[in-house]
Amino acid sequence: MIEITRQAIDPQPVTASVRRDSNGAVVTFLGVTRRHSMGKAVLYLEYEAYEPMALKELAKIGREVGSRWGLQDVAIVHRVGRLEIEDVSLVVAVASPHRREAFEACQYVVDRIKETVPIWKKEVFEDGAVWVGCQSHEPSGAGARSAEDRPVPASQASGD
Amino acid sequence: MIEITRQAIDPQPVTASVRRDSNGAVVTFLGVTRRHSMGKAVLYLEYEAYEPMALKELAKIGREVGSRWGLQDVAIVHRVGRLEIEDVSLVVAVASPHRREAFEACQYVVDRIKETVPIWKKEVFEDGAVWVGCQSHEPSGAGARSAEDRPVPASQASGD
Amino acid sequence: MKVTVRFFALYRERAGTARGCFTLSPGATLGQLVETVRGRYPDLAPPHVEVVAAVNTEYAEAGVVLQDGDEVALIPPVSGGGRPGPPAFAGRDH
Amino acid sequence: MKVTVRFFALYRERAGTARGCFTLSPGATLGQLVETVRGRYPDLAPPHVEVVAAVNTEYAEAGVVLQDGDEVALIPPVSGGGRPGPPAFAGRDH
Repeated sequence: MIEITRQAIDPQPVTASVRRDSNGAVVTFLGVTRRHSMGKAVLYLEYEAYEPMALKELAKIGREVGSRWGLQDVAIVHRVGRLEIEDVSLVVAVASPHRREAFEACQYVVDRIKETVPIWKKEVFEDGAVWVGCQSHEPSGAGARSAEDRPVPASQASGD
Repeated sequence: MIEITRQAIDPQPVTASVRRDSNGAVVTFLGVTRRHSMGKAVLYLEYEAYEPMALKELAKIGREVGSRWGLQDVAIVHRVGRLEIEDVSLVVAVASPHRREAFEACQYVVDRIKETVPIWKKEVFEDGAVWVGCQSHEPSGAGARSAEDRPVPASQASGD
Repeated sequence: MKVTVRFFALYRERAGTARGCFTLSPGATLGQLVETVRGRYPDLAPPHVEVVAAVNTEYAEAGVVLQDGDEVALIPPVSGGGRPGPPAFAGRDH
Repeated sequence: MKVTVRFFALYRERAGTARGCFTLSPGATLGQLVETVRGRYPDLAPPHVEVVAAVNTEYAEAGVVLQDGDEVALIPPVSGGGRPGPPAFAGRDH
């Protein structure tokens, strides 16, 4: 199960989709919108995806798990659109015969999503909004190259 | 939420119990009864607990997570009694502001449960039954000391 | 003085009972009780295997002196080899 | 030949549009297109910032020669610094 949805995500069927009688361990990750980011109260978030490409990149990550751990039971559902505080933006479930691989692979998938998948997050505050990871308002100058427009995980405030 | 139960475990409220608006990451582990163990088909399992002590040991593990990661949001529910194939024996949920700590702490809790908590598992096969970890039917002799009665995780076939 | 001994899992099956009552001399230690129990149930565990025990739901060392009414549980292997160790890390102060 | 350029997130806001149509000479590369786009939308990214792009939903290098009808997406930072790398491990054979 690899999906991008505009609806609220119910984690239960995501987890259920990776269960098999040969899998003794199931690890499920929820990325959740936090109330505060950068010390400020978040009003809401907007997630935006380049959907056909994001689905392809998510499928690639699933295949990476297959080649690294030999695991096939990986499910990923990412929500886009407007999310309120405490909404679930991401569910990743990985099942395996033994627990160590399930933990490793689940963490790998979440890390990798934040590296390669074209999904972006905008945090909206009382006094403005910011695309997370794009410090475009920082001053230019010495050292600015590494900070300005420096990519940061799209879901930094939701489970980084 | 720290519980030992004879009923089927619904993971959803376990996960829900650790969610807070400051937690961006929730990691949930399910230990599930596998159909095969030691190459043989499992008919069913019996979990047995020294319940008051097991609850105390589970609470200690929760406190260990507090002292190591500063996290308070840990939930553990372990089922005992007779379990069928694909039944969930253990649910551990850990939430934290950022994902790395949630993964680390959840894995730590599961590992630690299998080290210290007095809960035992009997696997019942067509041709007999075995307390997992107690190879009491292995022959004595050279090298037997390390194998005989060697402790092994109680939930080896369910998510080791 | 009297103490209750509880047997679980493998030990329960080998002892053929879930609990027993043992009368001890004042000052008897957990180690002495365990030897007495093993004497009564010689099949409980092979001679070279240490039997881990808890007193009143806490893991305890052999040298602990028992009190009248104590509940001693014999803990078959849960994992990893013998008595459970301390947490595998040094606690922080926060 | 014509290609479609799609803008997302920060780039969409800076460009003031979600997509544009660009006419290129035959043989034009992705790198040449990106320079053309940056010329039309100078605020898209600071001069020293590399703009990552995908052609027909695959990350692509600047040297790739574009075809008529290609869809080029400009990908604002997702994470980690510039173009996404390969998997951080060597694949196994199983």
